[in-house]
Amino acid sequence: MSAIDYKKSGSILNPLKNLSFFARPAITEPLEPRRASLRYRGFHLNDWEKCVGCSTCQKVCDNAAITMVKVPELAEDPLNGVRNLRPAIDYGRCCWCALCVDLCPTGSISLSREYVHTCTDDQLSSYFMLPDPNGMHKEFFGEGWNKTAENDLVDPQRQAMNEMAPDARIANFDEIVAGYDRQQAIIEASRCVQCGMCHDACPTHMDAPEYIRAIWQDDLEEAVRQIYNTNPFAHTCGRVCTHRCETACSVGKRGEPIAIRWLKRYAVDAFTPEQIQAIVGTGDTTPTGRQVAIVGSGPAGLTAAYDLARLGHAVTVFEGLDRPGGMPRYGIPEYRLPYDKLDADIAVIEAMGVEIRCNTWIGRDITLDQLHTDYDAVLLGLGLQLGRSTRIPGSDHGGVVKAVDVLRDVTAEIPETVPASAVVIGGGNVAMDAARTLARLQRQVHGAVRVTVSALEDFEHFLADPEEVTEAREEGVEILDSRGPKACIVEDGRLVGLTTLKVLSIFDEQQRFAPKYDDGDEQMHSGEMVVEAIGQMSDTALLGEALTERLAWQRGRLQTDDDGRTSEDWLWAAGDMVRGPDVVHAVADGHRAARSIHRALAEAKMEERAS
Amino acid sequence: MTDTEQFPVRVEQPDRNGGNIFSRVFDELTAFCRSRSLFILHYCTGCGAIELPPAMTSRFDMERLGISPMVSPRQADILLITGYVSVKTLKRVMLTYEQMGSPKYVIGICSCTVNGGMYWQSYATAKKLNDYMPVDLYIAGCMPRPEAVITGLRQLMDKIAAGEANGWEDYYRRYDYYLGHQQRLFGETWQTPTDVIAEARHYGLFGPETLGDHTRLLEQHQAPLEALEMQLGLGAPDEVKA
Amino acid sequence: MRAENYEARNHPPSNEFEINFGPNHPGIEGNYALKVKVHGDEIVAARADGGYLHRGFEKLMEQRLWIQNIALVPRICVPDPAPMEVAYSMAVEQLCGLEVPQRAQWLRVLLLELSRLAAHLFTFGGHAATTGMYTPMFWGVADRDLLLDLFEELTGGRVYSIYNIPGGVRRDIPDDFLTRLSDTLDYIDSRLPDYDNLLFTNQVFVRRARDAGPVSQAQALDWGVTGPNLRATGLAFDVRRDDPYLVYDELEFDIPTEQPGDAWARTLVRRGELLQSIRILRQVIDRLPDIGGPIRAPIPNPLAWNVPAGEAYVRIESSKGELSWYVVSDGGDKPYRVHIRGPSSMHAVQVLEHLVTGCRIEDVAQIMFSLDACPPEVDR
Amino acid sequence: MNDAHLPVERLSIILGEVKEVRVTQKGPRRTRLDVAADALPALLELLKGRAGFVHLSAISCVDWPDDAQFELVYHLWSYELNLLVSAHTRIDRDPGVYVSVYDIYHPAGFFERDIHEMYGVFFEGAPDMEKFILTEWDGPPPMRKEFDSEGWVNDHFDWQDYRPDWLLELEAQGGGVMIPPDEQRFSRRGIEDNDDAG
Repeated sequence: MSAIDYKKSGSILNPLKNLSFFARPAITEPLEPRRASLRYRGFHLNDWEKCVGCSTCQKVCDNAAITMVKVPELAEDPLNGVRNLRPAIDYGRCCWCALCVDLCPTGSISLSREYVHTCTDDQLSSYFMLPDPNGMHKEFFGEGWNKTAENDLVDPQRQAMNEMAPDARIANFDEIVAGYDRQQAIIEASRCVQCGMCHDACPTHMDAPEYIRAIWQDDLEEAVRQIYNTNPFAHTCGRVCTHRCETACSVGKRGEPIAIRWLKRYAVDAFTPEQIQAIVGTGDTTPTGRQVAIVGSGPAGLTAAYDLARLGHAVTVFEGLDRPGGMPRYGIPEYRLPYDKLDADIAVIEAMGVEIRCNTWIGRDITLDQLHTDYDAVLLGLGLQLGRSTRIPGSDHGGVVKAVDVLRDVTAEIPETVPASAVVIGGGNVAMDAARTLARLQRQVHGAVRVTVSALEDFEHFLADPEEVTEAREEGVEILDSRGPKACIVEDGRLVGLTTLKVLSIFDEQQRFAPKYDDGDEQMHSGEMVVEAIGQMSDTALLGEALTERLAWQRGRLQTDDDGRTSEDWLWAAGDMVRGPDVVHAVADGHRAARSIHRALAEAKMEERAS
Repeated sequence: MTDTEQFPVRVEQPDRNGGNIFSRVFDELTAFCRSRSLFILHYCTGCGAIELPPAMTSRFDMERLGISPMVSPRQADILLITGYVSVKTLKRVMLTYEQMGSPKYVIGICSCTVNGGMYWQSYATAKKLNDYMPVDLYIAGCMPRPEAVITGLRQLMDKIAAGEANGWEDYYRRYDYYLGHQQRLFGETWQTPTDVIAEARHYGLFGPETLGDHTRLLEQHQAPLEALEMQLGLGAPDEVKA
Repeated sequence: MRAENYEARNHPPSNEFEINFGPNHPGIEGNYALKVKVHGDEIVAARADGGYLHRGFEKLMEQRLWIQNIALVPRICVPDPAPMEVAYSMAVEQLCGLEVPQRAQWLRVLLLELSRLAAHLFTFGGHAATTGMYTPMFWGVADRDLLLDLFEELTGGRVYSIYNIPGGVRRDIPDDFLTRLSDTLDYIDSRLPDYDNLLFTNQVFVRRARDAGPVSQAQALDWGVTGPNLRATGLAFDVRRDDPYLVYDELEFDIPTEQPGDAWARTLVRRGELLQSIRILRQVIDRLPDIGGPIRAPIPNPLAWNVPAGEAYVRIESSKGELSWYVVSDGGDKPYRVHIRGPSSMHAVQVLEHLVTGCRIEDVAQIMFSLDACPPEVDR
Repeated sequence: MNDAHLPVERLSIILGEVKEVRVTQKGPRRTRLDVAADALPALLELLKGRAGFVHLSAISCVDWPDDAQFELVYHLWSYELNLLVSAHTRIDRDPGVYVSVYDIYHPAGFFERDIHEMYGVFFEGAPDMEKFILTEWDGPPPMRKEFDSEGWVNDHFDWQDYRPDWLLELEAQGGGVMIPPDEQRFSRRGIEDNDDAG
């Protein structure tokens, strides 16, 4: 095996053969430090433009070497998931493993090729360093270990959601999205880095990191408990929320954000309303003897009802229509939000002791003054149930309808003739809802879809969610962008369609709404029905003229203070009528109003006791 | 027997600001010469020691700076704490440090000597070296490369030449502080064979903080010392033979 | 100085002395101590004293996430850190049922063999230095440094590569790395005659090392001696061949053995292994470009990673011998129990105590180095 | 070494002679045996004598405080069969006494000594139960689950209080340390929960 027989050929003179080394050049390196290799793990660099302060590096640091430091000069933007925190590294702990680099969701941290730092005892504070793009000693040695596709430990792919194929869903109102199964949900939940950006961005500040963690640990009861801390419309929000959380999600900075909405849905779908009620309890059930009237059983009204009931107040909700639920029931199509899921939310709320009186119109069956007299506080949660009109020529024809009315009639099962062709004006989600609802009805009645959507905006600035557009197209809806409505064409008293013009610009130089059209590019879209989906407003007739006069208004919206209290001390308002259309904003508003009402009632009680 | 008069160790403290020109020139010459001939104590206290052989040998060759390893603490100038020190090692390091002749310099390399490093959760390692002895220079890294070690040593040489590396004086001046931390870790009966207080007097470094509660505790527990752990439990190896 | 400490001690009325050999001693490998009783120059009893490098790794690992431990594990054995990383990663992969991509396995072999090469060069040097010959040490360390340059280029760290993570490796090889590796191997190959002249055929060394600390094969088996030290007693056993892991079963290499198990034979085995490692690395250089695919199996988000409950016992041939890791998971995000069996925990304690007893004091250091006992591995 | 059977089969023949041992095949070269504490030494003797398991690779101890037990795992390797057998047994945590297998396997001396100082398990008949690593440690056996290393550390050591200039500047602007490292440690989650419960 050995080339030399060492035992025999050994000699005491052998080392002398190496005397030739005296003639060889020395291998000694110069005293100045060499350049480190291209992927060397030296001192940290942090690109402050990219860094969002999510503190994931801090969580993965095995030596607790990272402190998050607030840098006031940096901008904070919770809606886009940016904090003004930046990591500071303690080189008395760091081991240069570069896990912070591998796990950074934004890819802002990297390690440099700089490796020399010395200090005396009284300069020891220099071991605590706030990395910036310049390097530890303000001298850039080059980037060493950085984020590449190879060492990236952040999983950019979310779990695919099972959805019904277009031809399976087009002829019915079944829910399109199947929801996650257990394994998908756990994997999806495991992607979360628990930065809490979602919590900051959410209007109602849901404890998303906590319930995602609980879902990952397969502890769904805990997840439901965390969800109901801030949101009693869990089934609804789990389906139709505008998920600002996902916009802010730090994993979404480079990849797909965590499917927070689907995870919420997965957690609450695992339980019946009775089970949920058992999990969340009924709060403090000692009656306070106070009575609160809430007008409107939408998310804002019922959220406030839920909170107030859990605080021991007697809550009565007045709803004009047949069923409670408000806009989520009458404005959102069933294929996005099945009614039984909304019923589940309402059942949990009712189980807290909330009384809901349907078919009770304020102003018809009972007056607002009556409520003012009978109750200690009144909350208006009216919603935006009136559609706005384009007021173009021909729009007063009977065949021109509002999208909200179409949707409400479908929910209320009011029989109506389904037009064989229809044109929808508008490019928002309501327009998509109306178009897709009509498409389904057309498929059921006529067997073919002929719906055209004409939107003002171009596709780059489209208002509706991209997935809505995609799905609508899959279902046979034709979507045209940059088309401004000119006139509804009526021939022989019969509506035959809509003419539109090419949009040149929507806003003027002052960013005011003033669309400009190209008169040479006119198109005619034939339709027996024209649906206007260009915005909604609130039906405030019930307030009466005197009260309307006393209250403050801005652009048709009721003005309240931050907590939803109007200038009348007995009257609060919440939800879409104050904030504009969004379920989760309405929920947040409901919480705020409930807190304010509770505080006011408690103060009133104190005053009573004092007097 | 702690009558220190029998040990002729008194050195005159150089007055850096005053004195006549000859003594100043002499002091500077001493400092220069001192910085050009440094011996590092050959004691691998932790994992950073693995980068010392490269630093000593041909490739990075610290001997060109006049620095080379020394086996005995008595002749060594630099105590290089190469990373974490376990509590058990720290006792030996303290013994060694006190036995080194002044002036002596301590270099803490790696993260662990500063704030616990990787082993900050470990029950077995000491966290902040400067609690137990004055440290003249830190070199960052886990572990620092030989180049960084050599850069650090060059800086130490500059400091010595400039008369700034005086951490060792602090040990005498604030002995009570360092002893307190040692006692906190090793127990209040902790003793070393070196009479630091007497040495402090002799170096003219005895200050108001040399004595304190902890040195009182030291005297209280003073007993004829046994050197550390000299008992052999010789059961097992005999059986090995059999 | 307290005068009483320097008075003559009351030693037994004989010429037997108890002395501390270490921890601060140039002849000891690392920070370790032997307490020996000498009779003249002869050691009559010895007792190992460890714990100077104890950091409580097994406890620390129980307190850290699975991913966080990859930074911790290479620290367990400083001169030869790569096997620790690989063994830990393999254990986690076993627990999770992760399939490691082929390319990652080859890259791991590359890393392991480079590390073995570096460790052996270091040990030669150490062994030579303990016999009073410093040139091989200077050369060995300098040549090892060329390998460290390769480590730095491949992994971003000179010594602690932190290159493996459960599922694979963190980075692929940089451009032209294999060429530079090949050049370095050629250089080390060309240095072997120099080492032979200086060390292996140098009668000064041969005479010192022969018959120092002999272990017979029966004793070796009895004492749990593994690795090169076992092969120096004539038993051709190597975990890489007999309990294969990674892609070692696809590689051709011999298992060098020697007789009769003394310090000389042990060092010769290491020289043989050096050649075999170079041979393996050359095969890796040939084959690696043809092996495509990913370098890492996808792993969950490390912050939310529960490893299924179970246990794994992983054995690896490190440069010092059989390294094994016993990892228990209770299904949590941290290891429940990690037990590291470093080869040196046998060599540096019972075997060393046994071998130095009866030898002369000047041989203690070379016996320890020839066993390649690595104290941090014992103390953990 | 002429082997009529596959190694695993040969092992199973031997194990067939031992009562009350549960055999689990964990891999081509890994076999797990579960055996009662009193039967273990005899099993090891048999494995060493009849199946060539001469190499004791390691003895691992696992603490299961919830079951009030220690699990001892003896990892044996056979140079003949190229097979690893892990013999598991459980002993009561209190008093934590077991018999030494030093007579059968000499490497056990080190492992038993290690387990003794790390877990406080006493091995009767072991030649040497003195401390080796923790000679100067007077706390509880540190590897036991109830020993909180981090708590001990915080009781015994101080941490650096860094005051770098940039931090002072940020504090003057109203910024500064927002999340100290300890607050967000994932590895600490479970432990804090327990503290709350207790």
